[in-house]
Amino acid sequence: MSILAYNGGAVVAMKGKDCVAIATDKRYGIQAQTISANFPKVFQMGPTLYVGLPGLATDTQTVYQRLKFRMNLYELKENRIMRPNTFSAMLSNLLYERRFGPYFIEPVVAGLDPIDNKPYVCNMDLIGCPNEPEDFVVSGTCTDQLYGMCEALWEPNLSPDELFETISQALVNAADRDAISGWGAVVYIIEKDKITEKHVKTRMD
Amino acid sequence: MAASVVDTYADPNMSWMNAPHSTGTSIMACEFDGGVVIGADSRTTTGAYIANRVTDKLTRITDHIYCCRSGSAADTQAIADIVTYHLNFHRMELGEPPLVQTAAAIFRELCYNYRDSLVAGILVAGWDKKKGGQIYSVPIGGMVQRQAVSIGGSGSSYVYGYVDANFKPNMSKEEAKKFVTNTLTLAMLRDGSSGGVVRLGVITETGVERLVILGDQLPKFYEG
Amino acid sequence: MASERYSFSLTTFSPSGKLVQIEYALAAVAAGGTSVGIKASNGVVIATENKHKSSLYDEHSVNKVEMITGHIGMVYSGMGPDYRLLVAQARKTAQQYYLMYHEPIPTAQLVQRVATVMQEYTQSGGVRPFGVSLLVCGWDGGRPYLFQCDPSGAYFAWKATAMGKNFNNGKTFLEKRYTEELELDDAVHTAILTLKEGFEGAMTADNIEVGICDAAGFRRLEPAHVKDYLANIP
Amino acid sequence: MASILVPEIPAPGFSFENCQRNAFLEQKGFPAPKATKTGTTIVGIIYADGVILGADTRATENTVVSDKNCQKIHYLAGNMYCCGAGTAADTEMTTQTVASQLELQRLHTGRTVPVATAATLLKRMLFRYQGHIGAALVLGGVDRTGPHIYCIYPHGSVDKLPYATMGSGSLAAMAVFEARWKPDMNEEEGKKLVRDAIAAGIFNDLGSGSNVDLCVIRTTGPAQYLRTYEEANIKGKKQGSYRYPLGTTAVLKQRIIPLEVESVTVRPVQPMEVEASVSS
Repeated sequence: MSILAYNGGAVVAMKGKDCVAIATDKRYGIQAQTISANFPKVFQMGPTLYVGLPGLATDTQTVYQRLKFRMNLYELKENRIMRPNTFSAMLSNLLYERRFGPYFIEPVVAGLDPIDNKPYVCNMDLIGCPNEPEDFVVSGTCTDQLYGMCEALWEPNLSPDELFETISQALVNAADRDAISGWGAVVYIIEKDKITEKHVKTRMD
Repeated sequence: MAASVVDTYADPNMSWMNAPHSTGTSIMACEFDGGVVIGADSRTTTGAYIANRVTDKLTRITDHIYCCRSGSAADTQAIADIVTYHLNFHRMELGEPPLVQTAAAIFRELCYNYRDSLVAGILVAGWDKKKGGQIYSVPIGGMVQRQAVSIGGSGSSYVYGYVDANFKPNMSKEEAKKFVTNTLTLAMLRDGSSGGVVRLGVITETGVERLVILGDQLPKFYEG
Repeated sequence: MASERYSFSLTTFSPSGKLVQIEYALAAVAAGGTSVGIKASNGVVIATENKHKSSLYDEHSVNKVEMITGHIGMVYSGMGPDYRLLVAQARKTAQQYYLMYHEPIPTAQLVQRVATVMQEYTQSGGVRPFGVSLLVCGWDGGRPYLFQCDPSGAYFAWKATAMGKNFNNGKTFLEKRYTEELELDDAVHTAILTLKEGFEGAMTADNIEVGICDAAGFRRLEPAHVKDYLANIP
Repeated sequence: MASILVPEIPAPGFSFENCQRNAFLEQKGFPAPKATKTGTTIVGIIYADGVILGADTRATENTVVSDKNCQKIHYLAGNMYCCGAGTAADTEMTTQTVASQLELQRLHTGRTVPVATAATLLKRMLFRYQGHIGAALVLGGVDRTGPHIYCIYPHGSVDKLPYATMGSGSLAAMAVFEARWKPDMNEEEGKKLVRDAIAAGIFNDLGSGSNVDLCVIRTTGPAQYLRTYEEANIKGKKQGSYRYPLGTTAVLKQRIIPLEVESVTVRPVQPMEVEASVSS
């Protein structure tokens, strides 16, 4: 079994028109045994910047802390907010430093650029190879299902409300076919003037 | 010569990391009256794929010293680079061209010290004022041995008998060239990991003369 | 630094609280060739004299104005050999920043990091402070920047300034001439005029160097280009 | 060792901190997952006025296409580019590091850096890591000695060739080159040949796919990067829409975090007061 599937969990992010969304399930388990249905895997890193760190839960937390440390250092030193693409570059470097002893997470970055408000999504493999597509990114234990859902559902220029429905249905239906993801989901819709956090009803089995 | 390469879709794992360093090569060096003739085939393989069919395995170390490389391409290229560096340095301090045995000694030093991590069988050949044309064989493991004629690489095992039967001391230049060409052609015919063209180098007091014998110009032997 | 157990810093306080080594370093700067920097509305210029003691000297073979990265340039007053080390360090810093964040280093960040190196040399064992002051010009976020970096590790943001020989006259001159609306072309002109204050001998395209930085990036002006500017100077 | 409470500022170079743990996990039956590989067809040729590099744009994680349009032709310097196959992160990071070193070299020497320098930097780096950095590269560029193509293998061996292919699609692409490459082709012929070689990889090798990227580097003038030179595979237009009506998803609770007008203020650095200063 892959160590990436030890704790379970899934994250997906999508671009919309002047907005982005990132969604995650809430499960934390040890293989088949569910421990918690309220485990954060997506973290707010800036006013309009979120990162999802699905994978081995211990590394989710370690990587989050190390990221926050480096980001704080940057923002204090430079007196400005970190842009999403800069954040991705930093994260990619953090992961590649451990090329020969990696953290077992495959991150997802979603945000709006604080300068031009452009939507940004990005995912990486566990040693930090970035992928910045024009539509959506997925990661976690049900990527096969998520890829299928997103390829079918995603359309360009979705409004924030439409984007919410699309990403929620993609995640919820994908996680329904994965035994170790689900148990609730959170969706963050990021717009330039507000962030909407919605807790979505899902199956609890 | 091994250059590991390319993953295939059937084997998406790190195939080049596990691929054995094949020694698919035929190399040769032969003393003659006034110098040495060196020769090699031109095939570089990765498993069954020919990654390079026009390789030059005769690598310059100084104007009068060349080496014939067999074993891992990466290892032998790296060693040749390091020896070249040392001999350039040595030459500047010495004020005259280095001796062939000096080159052989440095090759041996590297091949012996790193014998556990290297796959390299090298023939060092050249000409110097002190001893004229010389050949030193530095096989895997890092010993060194001067020889009047030497062959190496996977193709060599097919032609030891031919070499023993046909080598004569103090051949003329043309005889030696013919001898090396024939030997390598025979080796390439029998060894699947050797092939392509025959590359030759003739090193004498005046320097090196390079030749290529294309596939259709190789001597013909019994192919029944 | 200070890996040797008994290497003390040369830069130690005098009883009156001064670091005389730093003052001596500033004296070395003040004895060096004059450098000028002026920020304009659409760019920034740095200029320096590069006078040679002998007519046998091969001009334009060694430069004082150097590019650090695409949008940042640097010049110095003081000791040339010390400058080279800082240029190499600044370039390396800029590249490291770019690799880490995939965005060009902000000029203020570069200056801060170079200044940190200069400060280290005032507090470490077995070394002496740098005998140079730097002028760093850059363009980022759509506006020009001009900084000065001293041997102490102190750094300053300027609209316009002069360093090196006769820097006081140069600054007085700039204070009179400087306006906020200055265009880059005029700034180059003013910079050359400032150098001319107290310039000994004839000023030619072969004994001054000019670098400019704007939205298109940093570049050192060719002697022919400098000559055109000189032609407009009385 | 820094304080337990304060993480250390990262030291340069690789960290092997997690290796022991990961080896332990492997022993317990959790092998380390595979990183993204670029199945890949990459090629390069020399033609009359320079070199042309080509690449497909598919990245895979096992059999899943993880990136449908990735960039495999990497910038090294104004006069050279480098195609990468193998472990995607390795090709990306290796070329970036070398690009930095080349830029420093260019600023230091004040001249265009020769292609051989890049080849040497790359092979030394790869040889040092003994094949553990899985980057297989086709380096192409021009300098004052003319156009050059180098093939660099993960173990650090180098071949200098007039035409080269790498990656899982290299056999398909090489077949096209062996049949049709000839010396001194003109630019149109060259681009056509490279396109055809990449297309051979895209259609005959499962690890390669999507689009054709080209990069033309002429001995005269600047390099021309032709990103998506040809969309070899166009996704059919969706005839219907699976858009869900608003309100489909049941929401348990909702929180809106309003964002105040975020203006990024760049505060210029204030002069520091230092006694011994030329400008005091």
